[in-house]
Amino acid sequence: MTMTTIVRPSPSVAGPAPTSVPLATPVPLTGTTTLTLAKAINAGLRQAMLDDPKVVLLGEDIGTLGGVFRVTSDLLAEFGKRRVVDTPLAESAIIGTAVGLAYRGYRPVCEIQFDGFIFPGFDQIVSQVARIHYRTQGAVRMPITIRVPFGGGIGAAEHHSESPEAYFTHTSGLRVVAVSNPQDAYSLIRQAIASDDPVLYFEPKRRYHVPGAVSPELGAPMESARVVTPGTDVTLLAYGALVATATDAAIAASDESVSIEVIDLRSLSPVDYATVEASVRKTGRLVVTHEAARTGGLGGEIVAVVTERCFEYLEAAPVRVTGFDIPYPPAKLESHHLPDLDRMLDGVDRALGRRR
Amino acid sequence: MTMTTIVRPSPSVAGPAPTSVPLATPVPLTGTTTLTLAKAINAGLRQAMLDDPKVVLLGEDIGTLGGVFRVTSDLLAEFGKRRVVDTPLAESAIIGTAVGLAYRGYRPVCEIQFDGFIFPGFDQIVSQVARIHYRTQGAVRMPITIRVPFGGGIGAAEHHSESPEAYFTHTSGLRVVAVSNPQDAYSLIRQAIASDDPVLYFEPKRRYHVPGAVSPELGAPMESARVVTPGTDVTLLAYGALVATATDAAIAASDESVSIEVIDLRSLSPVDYATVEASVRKTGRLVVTHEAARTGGLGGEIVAVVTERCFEYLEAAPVRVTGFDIPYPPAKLESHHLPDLDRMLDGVDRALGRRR
Amino acid sequence: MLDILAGDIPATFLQLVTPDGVRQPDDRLDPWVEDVTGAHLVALYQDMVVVRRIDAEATALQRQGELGLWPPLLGQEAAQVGSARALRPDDFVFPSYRENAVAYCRGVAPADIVRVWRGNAQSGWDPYAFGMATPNIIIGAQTLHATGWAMGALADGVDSVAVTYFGDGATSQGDVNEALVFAASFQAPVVFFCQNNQWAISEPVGVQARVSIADRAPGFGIPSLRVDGNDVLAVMAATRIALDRARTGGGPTFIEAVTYRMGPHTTADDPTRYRPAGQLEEWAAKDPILRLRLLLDGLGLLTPEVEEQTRARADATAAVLRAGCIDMPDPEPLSVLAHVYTTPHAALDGQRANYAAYLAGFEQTSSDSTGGKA
Amino acid sequence: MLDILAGDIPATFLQLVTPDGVRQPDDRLDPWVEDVTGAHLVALYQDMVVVRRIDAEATALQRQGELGLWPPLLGQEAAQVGSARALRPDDFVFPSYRENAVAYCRGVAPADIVRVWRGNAQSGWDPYAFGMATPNIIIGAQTLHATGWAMGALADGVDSVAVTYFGDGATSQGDVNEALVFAASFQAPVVFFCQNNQWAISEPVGVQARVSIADRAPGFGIPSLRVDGNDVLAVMAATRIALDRARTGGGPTFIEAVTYRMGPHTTADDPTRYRPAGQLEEWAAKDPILRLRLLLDGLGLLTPEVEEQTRARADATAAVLRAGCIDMPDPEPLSVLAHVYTTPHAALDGQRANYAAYLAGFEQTSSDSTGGKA
Ligand SMILES: Cc1ncc(C[n+]2csc(CCOP(=O)(O)OP(=O)(O)O)c2C)c(N)n1
Ligand SMILES: Cc1ncc(C[n+]2csc(CCOP(=O)(O)OP(=O)(O)O)c2C)c(N)n1
Ligand SMILES: [Mg+2]
Ligand SMILES: [Mg+2]
Repeated sequence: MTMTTIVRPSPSVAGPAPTSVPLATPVPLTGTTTLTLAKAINAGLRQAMLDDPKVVLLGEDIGTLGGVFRVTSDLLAEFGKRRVVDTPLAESAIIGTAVGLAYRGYRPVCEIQFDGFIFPGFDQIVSQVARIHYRTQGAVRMPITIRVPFGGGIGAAEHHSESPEAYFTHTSGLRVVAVSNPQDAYSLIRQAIASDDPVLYFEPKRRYHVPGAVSPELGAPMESARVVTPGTDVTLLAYGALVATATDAAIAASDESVSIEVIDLRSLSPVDYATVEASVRKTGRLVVTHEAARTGGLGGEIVAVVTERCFEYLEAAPVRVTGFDIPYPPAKLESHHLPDLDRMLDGVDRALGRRR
Repeated sequence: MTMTTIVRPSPSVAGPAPTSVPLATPVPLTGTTTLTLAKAINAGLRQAMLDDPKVVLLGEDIGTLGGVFRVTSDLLAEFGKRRVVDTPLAESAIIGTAVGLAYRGYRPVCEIQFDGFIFPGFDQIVSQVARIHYRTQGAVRMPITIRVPFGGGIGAAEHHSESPEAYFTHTSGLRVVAVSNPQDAYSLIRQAIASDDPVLYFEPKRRYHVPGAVSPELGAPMESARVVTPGTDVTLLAYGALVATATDAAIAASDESVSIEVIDLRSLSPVDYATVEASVRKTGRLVVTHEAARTGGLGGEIVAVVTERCFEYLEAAPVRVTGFDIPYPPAKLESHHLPDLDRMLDGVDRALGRRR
Repeated sequence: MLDILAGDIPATFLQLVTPDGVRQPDDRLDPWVEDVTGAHLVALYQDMVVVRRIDAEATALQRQGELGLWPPLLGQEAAQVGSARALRPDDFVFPSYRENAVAYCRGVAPADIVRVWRGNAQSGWDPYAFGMATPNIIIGAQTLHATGWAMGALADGVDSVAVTYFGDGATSQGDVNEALVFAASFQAPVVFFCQNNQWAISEPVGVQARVSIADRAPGFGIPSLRVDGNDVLAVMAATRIALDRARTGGGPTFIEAVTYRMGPHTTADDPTRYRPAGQLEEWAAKDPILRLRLLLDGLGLLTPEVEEQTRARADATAAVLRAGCIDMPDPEPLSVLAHVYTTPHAALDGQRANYAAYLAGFEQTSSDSTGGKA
Repeated sequence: MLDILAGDIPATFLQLVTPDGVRQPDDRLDPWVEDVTGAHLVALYQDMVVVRRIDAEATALQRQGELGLWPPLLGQEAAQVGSARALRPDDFVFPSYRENAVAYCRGVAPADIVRVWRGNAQSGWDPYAFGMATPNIIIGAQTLHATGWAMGALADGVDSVAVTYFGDGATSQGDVNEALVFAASFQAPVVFFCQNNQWAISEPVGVQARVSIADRAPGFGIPSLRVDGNDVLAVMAATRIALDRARTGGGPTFIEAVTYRMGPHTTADDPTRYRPAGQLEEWAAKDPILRLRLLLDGLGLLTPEVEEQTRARADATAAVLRAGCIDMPDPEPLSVLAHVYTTPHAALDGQRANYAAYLAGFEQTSSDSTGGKA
């Protein structure tokens, strides 16, 4: 079910079906260019495929259509159907055949069409992809990248707005990243594909069409977090689409003379605790935010680790601003589920002891 | 793959294959009886089936064989093949057909043969079982119980010793319990089946053959934790097989005049924080233990909640004593992975500030 | 009947009305539609016209921003109406997301059909009120639910049948194949109704299968029928055969209804990116409504009164749909937290209380007229 | 060849040597085993005797507490040896947990075969060294790996083939069916080798399928062969046919080897709880080794020298297995944390450092002779 109502807004009056989007010419990316997040991933995929003939893409509708979000646009035409594979409709098989390809020395990049469709492939991810290197005592590597558009806020139908990342950060053997901007999208897809470990690569679907400057540099290692906005009063951790909201919150808070240090985690497994701890040691206060359900989400893990390691630095209990413990709700209710600027500021207030 | 080497130890000298175990006569359970944990579940299943003709069992080898752990022994003979269903070998279908049966008013009890085999059924659990009540705005109930033998320490092959509970405690719409003794095994299987919500029921497989007194009373509600050993210095939270280890740790610690309050969580979703908080307010120190990998395990969530709610009562950072962030290791290495008495005591020492 | 159940490959293609509206006799199917009078044919025709109109209206509502998304069934009216009209009220339908005509035939109100797509709810109706589960978006998952329901019906000793709808793409999912395994193993009274509309979003059916979809089932021990899905009469006959087998202890049957998705996958899709030139025109010539018009006309049944009545019904239904859609109130904010569990759940109850207080705080603030979220 | 590929149901049962050791001519299979001389037959016989001996020795080692568990292949020697000996070194095997004879034929050392079952490791060997993945315990998962490997071989333009082994029970898993879908769609050079040993632990094959397992594949567009799995020659012929199809662009083939698990599911299982009376005896009469003995005897090839050499090989292999098993050193404690990732991982590295310090603390303590864990 393609559901991109907000990403590609439909005209507000009755009209003909949208006409075909012209195929973009391949992005050269020799210097810094302005690209949308989706195009930045596309450029990263293309570069990885140019660099290494063993990089192959697998997924539903990724070929002729270029994916329902057009992230793989034009790659079929450039690399052919052995390297850009429109698969039958079966996620377990997409992941499972990627395992076989990896056994043969390939570096498969699997696209899961929407977050909610990863679960039929869960067994192959958890019991095979994540473990084969361990199982074979290092003999077999699984350099598989699994791309997952994630998160809500696009007015979509059920299963199209989920944040399943915590299922994977609890799975030993996987690396997990989530990108928030075009530059990271580009740099991290290339690093993910280059990694000899399997990587879950989460794409913030409601930010696909936000443009940004992208240089061909790979930048900081995939495992590192990034301080987006330096601050002194509260540390606010976010990833994916919520980094933008957190940044807005920092601006809003500065109006009230509260200085928020926003950190974009980028890597969810492992978390870059060096950066997080340095910040918390400075601010003494922590807010973590994510769209996923609160209980068992990544926020709890981070709060636990920070409490373990920075106990004596904490001036207040860390605060979580998250989705509720509910299945993802219908579109008309999602604004009540998703952390927004107001809820983040409310969380900051609580971390500052201004409210309970 | 049946792998019950410790549960049913093989003779240490070469000998004939074990002969058929005589079928036990049905347990009447009119008064308090001594039963093993496995037999207690059997008795609870039987009572539930006697009480309600809509209770049906589904699973691999649960009929003629009575399950690889014999938990469903004799039930086929008593209730027939429409109510004790040996299914084809497919976990997604076991769960998925249970959904259909629930739609028709049944209360299915699914057996997953071993913890590691739940993942092929993950999609049906996460996207269907957990959500249909929410999806239908309460019109359709999913009173499905999913029984999962879990945990290690039995010298088993891969996928036979896992602790996947955190994947389910992060899944809104499910209730999750883990039992540690025959009485709870009996009471909670009956409560789980009686619940109109779906319940994941985790059975500590290495404790299957430990006997205990079982009364037909249902006792405290499924959602409540139980103080196993009262204490004043440190709160030690455990569930499943580790409750026994934790209790041993409390005894060992008392030799050194450390008073540990051991709490058996019983319910993992929701966690009975009233009981946990009361204890932590008293002791000021918390240790949580589980076999599952540390990162993203239930321990982190509990540490986060306790920190949020009892920040001013905590005298030290809570401590986690857990499995490592590794796939479950080969049998010869499992003792290095699993929390044992020494590691729990080490954790208690750290919570007491005696070590870092 | 056994001679038309595909045990061999390839399966026979079953048709009763040709694309140009000629009724072909068929000894194997005719007995199953003997009772279908001219009045019945007119009713089927009207159903198809009305559901096509619902589809068009919903597409328009989506373009106008009243719906978030809509999955059109344009071209699949005969497959859905012909099968749904063969069912009894006590049968139970487990659909995918495209079975809006089936929902209509089951009696679901037009506005309730679009409720999900407006984003107001995840179910537009109470499944028990109509014998039809709510749309399942996880491809193929519902086929297992149908099989389980049918196992229950068997155990209950009733002759109700579960019918599950899914697409050609769905046949690649493990779940659908496991459903075939379980249905065969337990001889469950379930009808697997596959609408092969030639596409799974942008992927032609050839990506999923190199032989007919109908050929899949016999290898699981399930007889199958391959029917012209644009021929409402043949679809009805095939469905009745399958239902009869199920009711009389014959177990599961698989039906492939060969049809065509004449519109986009959903309103968010653009089929011009992948549809080969000429394909739409080729299938337009086999249009299910057109062919029934031709048949009725040949039978002298397409009177001006019928035409007028049909138009009036379609117009009225469209008006009801539009009004019901536009007037649909937004769900209450706190309903976001309702119905997760049937009984209290400490964690969630705490979140609800907090959120209620949080929202109340805004109301407070805004009645202080300092702004904020209302 | 096409006339013996099952496109119809039921599939033909292929056999070259009857249970009483008589070689039956078969025009369809004979050309594929023309080159199998008496010496070859003797070699196959010896393989089978040796692997049965490995099996018996491993079972004994398990009873003696040297292995945690063992999944015997007793009765399935012909299915495994006949197929494995048809492979080339550059082919790649994706097995389940019972393919110990296949591992032997691929050259894996006896002790390495049992390494997993002793609990020392999760892989007894380097998959690349033998063209064989390590045992997969998740039922059916490996069939997808084989299909992916074969897609890679196709893209690489080589004529190597992936061969995947699985049981009758496995055919119910979604993964196996998805593997058939993908293999057909991409015409991947993969051989699906199903050992139908009549049981999935306590469930007879009838729970999984109401028609022959071999009948499943044609519905996916994959030709299948149903072969007497206790006839090593027929198995070899069938496997060669399938391999040849794969190497020459013919795509996937499905083989059902009809055999019998004469022992327990694993050493932890007790088949007397579920096996019907007489079934074991019935199959013992079709024993794969017995029948080859009878054939060789009839051909005058079962000389005392051959008998003696066979015995000696079996004895030697058993001795090597036993010694290798018993002498196997326990893995290093800290290896529990090795090979999770290929490059440093902060969280795990911290845990390793802590655990090393923790263990060192015990050594400290115990050298202080105050006890504790050594
Ligand atoms: C498990 C899963 N994977 C992917 C999707 C995304 N998706 C929605 S519809 C669709 C194509 C379905 O094709 P088909 O089964 O032929 O049904 P049709 O849409 O043609 O009616 C896909 C890939 C999904 N909804 N669920
Ligand atoms: C996904 C999964 N579910 C359940 C099991 C437990 N199990 C191990 S072997 C087995 C039976 C397998 O039967 P079959 O495929 O016929 O192979 P065989 O053991 O007869 O060789 C079962 C149910 C498992 N290993 N994996
Ligand atoms: Mg389709
Ligand atoms: Mg078997």
